[in-house]
Amino acid sequence: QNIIVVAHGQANDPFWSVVKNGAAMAGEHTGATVDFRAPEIFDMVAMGQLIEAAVNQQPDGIVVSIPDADALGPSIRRAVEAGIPVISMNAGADVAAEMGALLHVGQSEFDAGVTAGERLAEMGGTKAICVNQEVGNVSLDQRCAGFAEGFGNPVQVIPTQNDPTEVQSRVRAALESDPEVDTVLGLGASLVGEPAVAAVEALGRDDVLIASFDLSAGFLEAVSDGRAAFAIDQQQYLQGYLPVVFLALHAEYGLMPGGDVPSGPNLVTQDAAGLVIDLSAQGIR
Amino acid sequence: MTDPIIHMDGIKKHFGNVIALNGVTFDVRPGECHCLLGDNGAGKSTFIKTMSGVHKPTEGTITFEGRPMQFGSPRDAMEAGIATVFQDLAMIPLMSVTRNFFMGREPTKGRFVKRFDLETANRITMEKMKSMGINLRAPDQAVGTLSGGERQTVAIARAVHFGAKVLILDEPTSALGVRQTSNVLATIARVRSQGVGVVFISHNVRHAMAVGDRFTVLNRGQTLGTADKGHIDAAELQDLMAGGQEMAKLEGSLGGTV
Amino acid sequence: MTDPIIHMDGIKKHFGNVIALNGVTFDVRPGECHCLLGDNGAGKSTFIKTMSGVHKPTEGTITFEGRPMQFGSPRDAMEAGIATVFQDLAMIPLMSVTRNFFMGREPTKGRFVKRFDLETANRITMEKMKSMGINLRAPDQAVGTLSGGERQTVAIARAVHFGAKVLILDEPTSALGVRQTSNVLATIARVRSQGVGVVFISHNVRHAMAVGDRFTVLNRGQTLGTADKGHIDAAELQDLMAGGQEMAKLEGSLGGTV
Amino acid sequence: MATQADASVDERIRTETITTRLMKRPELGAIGGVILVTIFFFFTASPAMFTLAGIMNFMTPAAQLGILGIAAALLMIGGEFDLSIGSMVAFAGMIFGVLVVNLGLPLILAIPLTMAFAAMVGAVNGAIVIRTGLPSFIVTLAFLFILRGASLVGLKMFTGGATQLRGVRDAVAGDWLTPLFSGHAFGGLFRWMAEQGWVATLASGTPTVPGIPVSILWFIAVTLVATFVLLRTPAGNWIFATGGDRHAASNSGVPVRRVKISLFMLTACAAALVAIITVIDTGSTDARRGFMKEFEAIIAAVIGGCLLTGGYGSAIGAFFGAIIFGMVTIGLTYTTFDQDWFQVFLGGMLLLAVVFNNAIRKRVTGER
Amino acid sequence: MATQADASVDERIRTETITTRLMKRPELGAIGGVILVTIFFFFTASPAMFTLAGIMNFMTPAAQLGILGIAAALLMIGGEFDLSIGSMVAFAGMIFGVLVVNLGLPLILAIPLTMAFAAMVGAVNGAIVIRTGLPSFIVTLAFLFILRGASLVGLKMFTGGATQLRGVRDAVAGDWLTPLFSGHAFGGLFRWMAEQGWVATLASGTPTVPGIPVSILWFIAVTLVATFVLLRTPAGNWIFATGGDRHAASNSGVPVRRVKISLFMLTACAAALVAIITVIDTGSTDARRGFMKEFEAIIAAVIGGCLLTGGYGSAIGAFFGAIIFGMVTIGLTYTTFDQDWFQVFLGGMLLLAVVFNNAIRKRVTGER
Ligand SMILES: Nc1ncnc2c1ncn2[C@@H]1O[C@H](COP(=O)(O)OP(=O)(O)OP(=O)(O)O)[C@@H](O)[C@H]1O
Ligand SMILES: Nc1ncnc2c1ncn2[C@@H]1O[C@H](COP(=O)(O)OP(=O)(O)OP(=O)(O)O)[C@@H](O)[C@H]1O
Ligand SMILES: [Mg+2]
Ligand SMILES: [Mg+2]
Repeated sequence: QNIIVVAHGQANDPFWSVVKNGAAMAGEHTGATVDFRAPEIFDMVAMGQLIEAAVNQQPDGIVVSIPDADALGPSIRRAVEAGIPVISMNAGADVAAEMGALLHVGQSEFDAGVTAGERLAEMGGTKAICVNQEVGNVSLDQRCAGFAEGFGNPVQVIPTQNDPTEVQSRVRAALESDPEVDTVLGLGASLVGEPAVAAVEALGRDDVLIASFDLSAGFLEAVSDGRAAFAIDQQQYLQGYLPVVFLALHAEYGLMPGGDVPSGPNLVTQDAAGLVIDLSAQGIR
Repeated sequence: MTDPIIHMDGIKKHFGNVIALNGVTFDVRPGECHCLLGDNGAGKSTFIKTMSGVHKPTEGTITFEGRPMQFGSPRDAMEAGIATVFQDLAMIPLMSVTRNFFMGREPTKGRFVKRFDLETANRITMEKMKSMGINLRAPDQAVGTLSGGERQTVAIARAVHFGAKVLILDEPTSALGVRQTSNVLATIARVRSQGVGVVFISHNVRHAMAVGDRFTVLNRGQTLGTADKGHIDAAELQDLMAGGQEMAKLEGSLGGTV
Repeated sequence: MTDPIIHMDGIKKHFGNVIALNGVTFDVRPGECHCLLGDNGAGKSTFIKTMSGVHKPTEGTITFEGRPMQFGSPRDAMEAGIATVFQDLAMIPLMSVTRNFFMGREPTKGRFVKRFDLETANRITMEKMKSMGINLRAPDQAVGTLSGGERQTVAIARAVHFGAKVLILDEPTSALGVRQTSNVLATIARVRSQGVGVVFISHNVRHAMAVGDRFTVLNRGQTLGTADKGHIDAAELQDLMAGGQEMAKLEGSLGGTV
Repeated sequence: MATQADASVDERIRTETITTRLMKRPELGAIGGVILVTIFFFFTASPAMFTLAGIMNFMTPAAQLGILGIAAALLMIGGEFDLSIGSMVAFAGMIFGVLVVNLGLPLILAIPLTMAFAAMVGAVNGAIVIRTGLPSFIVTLAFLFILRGASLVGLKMFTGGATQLRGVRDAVAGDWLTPLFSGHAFGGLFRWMAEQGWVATLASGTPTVPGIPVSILWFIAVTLVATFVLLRTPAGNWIFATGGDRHAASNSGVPVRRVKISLFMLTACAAALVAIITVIDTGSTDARRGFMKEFEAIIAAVIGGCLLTGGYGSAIGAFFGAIIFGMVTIGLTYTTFDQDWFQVFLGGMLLLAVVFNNAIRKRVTGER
Repeated sequence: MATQADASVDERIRTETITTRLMKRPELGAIGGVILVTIFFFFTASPAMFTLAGIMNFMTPAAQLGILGIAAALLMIGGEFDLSIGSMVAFAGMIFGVLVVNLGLPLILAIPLTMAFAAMVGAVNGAIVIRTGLPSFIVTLAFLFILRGASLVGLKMFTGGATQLRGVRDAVAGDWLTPLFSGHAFGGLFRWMAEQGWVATLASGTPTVPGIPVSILWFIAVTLVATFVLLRTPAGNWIFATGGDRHAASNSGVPVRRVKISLFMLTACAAALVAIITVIDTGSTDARRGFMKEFEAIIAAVIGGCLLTGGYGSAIGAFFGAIIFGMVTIGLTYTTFDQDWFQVFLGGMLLLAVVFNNAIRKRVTGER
């Protein structure tokens, strides 16, 4: 069988490379050919076109993420119209069914943000910054928005670029200019979480709570050492693996689970962190 | 004597700390060829650039046809009827001969949409170049691939074609062959007889004497004075042009005038 | 008669569909000034560019000091001892006079780290320019802000300074004042007497006659022939240079030779 | 003694074939690249790529990029850059979205207003470049940031906190101008062709290609107009002259300032046009729209033979440049190469395409 | 009759003050921008920004950008661009990481090997540009994609599937060369100053600033060397000449090809240096390192007064350009402005800084 995955995150994004690894592993396990496609930057127009390109190839199934239902709707409906089974993953839980997707595997970014916010507020956070390395990327914006809601206390979004040195300097600047900030949430573990830990260490503050979305080995180490609070894991490997398996089974036997599969959220805290470091270093978590 | 078309009075021009012109007065009358002479670096090109709207004078006044005038851009000067051959020719190397020839004043055709009439333009270009003694291979050859003299001829032909009232020529014959030079000198004589005022800059005393009616000599940014034709001979003029400094010992074989 | 330093045989050069040179033979002997003359677009500049390594000939052979030679780049030619003043001067407008003067052959000082010896360079530049009749304001003025003649003088002074065996001058006097022109002609006479072979391109018959030992005339990419000094007079030469075509009616007042 | 030249037969010119003459035009240089890329995908990609649906599929992004690329080409020929067009796509999209969704204006008002906004920003860009004499690279770079930031702030303001504005499709649904900017043209024709069996149909019976996407028609129209302006009007001559040497052009009487400001306004309007087309098409806009499009536009123009130094290039070149870029980016998804290798291939194909263009042109024109 | 000129007192020159002479230098133009930006933040930012710790904080990213910016400036003066340096940071980082972590090489071998790899890629870039005569913009753009893709593929290969390679810090911990490329210099001096109470200390008693980050020292060293080379060596003269007019330079005997290829190798090595410093500092490398750094480097060079057309600019200018860019990006975090406005401010401040530079220089030199 031939299954095409169209995602909105790039293959070199640490988060999405795990999704891709999951999809590839599913392909190995089921014997299906899996093609992973993504636009080179967060671009809904380009992503719509990639879905159309996938439809043209008449695969046995398409897996998509739906960060913008308006923009991707027509292309997904075309896939459904063409009789191709579609499963959505990661983003778009709320709209998947109405677009004609068979089911959704994933977790709402917003809800994950809420969970993180609630947890950090519980741990005593009173004022937070949410470090966003790609402002305007809707899924990242939703993480911050959910966090702000769950946290309940003031949250400032700090936009940065894709450079760990710069992130470290900006986190440090934010902490220095407003000493009341005691909570840092990063939207990516290697790009934001690790430099944030370094910045806090350089400032010599041990009262700052640091949490981050996604996993990276370095950040997990910090969590297990107690230098960071926790990492939010969507178990995105599943978001790549399960839809492919489902579609392969669907193509072969017509099987399909009866409802959406929530893949997370799963908070990785100090006690669990040590166990996942190695898996993270292999691109599985 | 007729009134001057353009009269420049006490023109000064500074570039940062460099003083290029330090009070120059000059005028052109219709139907005369006024030669502007002087040593290298005397300020001739700077002066005529002020006249044709490229530079704004630091000090001094310009009177055009009796009214004080400030040219905001070379286009203003062109519209007033002044056409110039600059020493650097003001050509775009990558563009074709025709496109350079008509740059800024393209002939158009078409009723609603004004199209660039390339056929007419090509024809005129080939004709004018031929009348100056250059047989172009094709009007769409890039100017950058022309020989030095061919390029200079394009600039001259263009200025003559558009020079309505004043024609300024900054060392127009410097790169020209003998045939082309005599064509240019003949052209100057012709347009002058049509009532156009010509400003002619040259380092060749013989060329200046051949077509000039008046001679103004610049030296180190200042006027040394103006002489009418017949009141000065070639040797005197040459002496003035050299800025009064002695010349290398080769004159004998050159017969007095270089 | 001494052997030629450089001998070019049957040189052809095509640019795409344009035939610029169609078989030109030419040589230069030490201590002579060989004038290359011809109409605009005859191919003189293209020819000397082939000689100085800028263009590779489409056909033809170059013999340098008796050995066949293919210059891969102008640098090769310079290292062999050929210095050239190109018609477009090959100057960088944004760079200072000194930096242009020594471009590609900077004097250095310092034992371990070879530094560009700017003091020496400035001094030499000012001196050489002065000896050509130009008083520069400062050696660090940008070449782009020099007057046309000043700029040409920089190029000539540079070539003379570095011209070890052959000195090629493509219309070196075109933008020069009378004083500077006679300086350049005197300089040519001087280097020639030191045994350097000079190739001199000019449209001015009088300049050519003043310094030339032999005269080769090009026309439309081909040689019309070579004449020795004394075997040809100015009027004949001028006729050849015009490519045999008739000239505009102004000659009378120019006294035969333009 | 001298061979007297005849004007019609000049012995200093070798005869050349028509192909040679054609290949010399900068417009046609980029065709070589298109052919090479086509051949490459012909052998490596799924045959679906060269079905009608496949072609429309890669032509749509090429068209959107191409509209920007042609405007960028004109500006580059005129000697300047505009790095703010990508952000302008987001900004104009935001303005347009707010006008139709929040203010409920009909397209006949919303489109001219959006264009006017864009043109104004373009004029400001141009005026700053001309007044200060700063390189346009740095001035428009500032606007790259400013407009991108303004889109974010504006979107958050008008949506109450989100970076995505939705609901445009509903808002313009009934408008009589909508078909001009979105959807497909010649739908009837394609349905008819599907009935005749000439065009493949989906399971539901509708043709796989419902028509020609209007963005492709806009793309072609923009190419034709730009080519006409460049080659056949005085304005075109002024653009070449301005970019070739602004001092020489100005000294020859070309109104250099006017030309440059108009070009900046033009690129901004091209960005607004792309914004309008994509916003209506996707029904939404977000703060990252058009990200990096400024560079892709310049890339398309450069592949198409424009010189970065100005004064040389063509609109048709940029047309093919955009098609090459679109074909390579979409085409790789039709192949079975691993996505990890995507960028390596993209880079390699671009390089191959331009080297090939160049080699062919040199061979044909006999340069060097 | 003519006034005989005396060489020392030329009546054609007005006297000018030392300030005027100084301000004319392109190096110093960018200082105006630094001052303006400093004043701006002095009034708007938290005082923490201008403590010693705050200065080190914004100087660190400025230094890493600056090393690239100066290399980019040299290349731009030489008339070319290198768009692949950002990707080269990722690629060289990957090579370096693999050498020290997977192969366990000591730094004395790993660093020269990494540099050699980078230089080789730079030479390939340069050779293609020179051989084909294509604009370097498009050639290095291809390498932007190729190297970025190759880093991803390589990282996945060597880590068994992840995009991040870690463990560098442990691998180089004991190496005697490590202090040259990571951490802080003059640690003893700062501790002593802290004991004297001259430098603020943390609660634990260690100084807030443990020393000068070595990247800043590298930054200064690179600036000094580049300035020396540009202004005081034959090579510098060749770079200016090559960028000013490559035909004129070549005709005057400058080895244009050699200059260009060396410059491409140099920028690649600068990228490798930044990669080594950041990889050792962060202890890891990933596939997105150096993203967009090529543009930031060009921005720094242009703010610092380099012309995109080549032949003009300075290393000190790029030095200040990088500092301006670093101050603005980090500085806004110290202010109380809503961070949504970040990009608007970034763009606005950049524009202000360069306009200010320019205005001052024009006023001083009396141009126009
Ligand atoms: N933009 C400028 N900046 C500084 N100095 C300048 C500038 N333009 C001209 N100069 C100086 O002003 C003086 C006059 O220059 P100009 O070009 O007018 O001389 P010219 O009389 O035309 O000489 P030539 O006969 O050599 O063409 C020269 O010494 C030149 O160096
Ligand atoms: N790169 C090129 N491409 C096409 N044609 C060229 C090129 N270079 C020169 N030509 C043509 O070759 C011919 C010879 O040019 P060249 O510059 O050698 O003439 P020249 O004898 O130096 O003339 P002048 O006295 O005007 O300087 C000219 O007709 C010119 O148009
Ligand atoms: Mg002059
Ligand atoms: Mg010539």
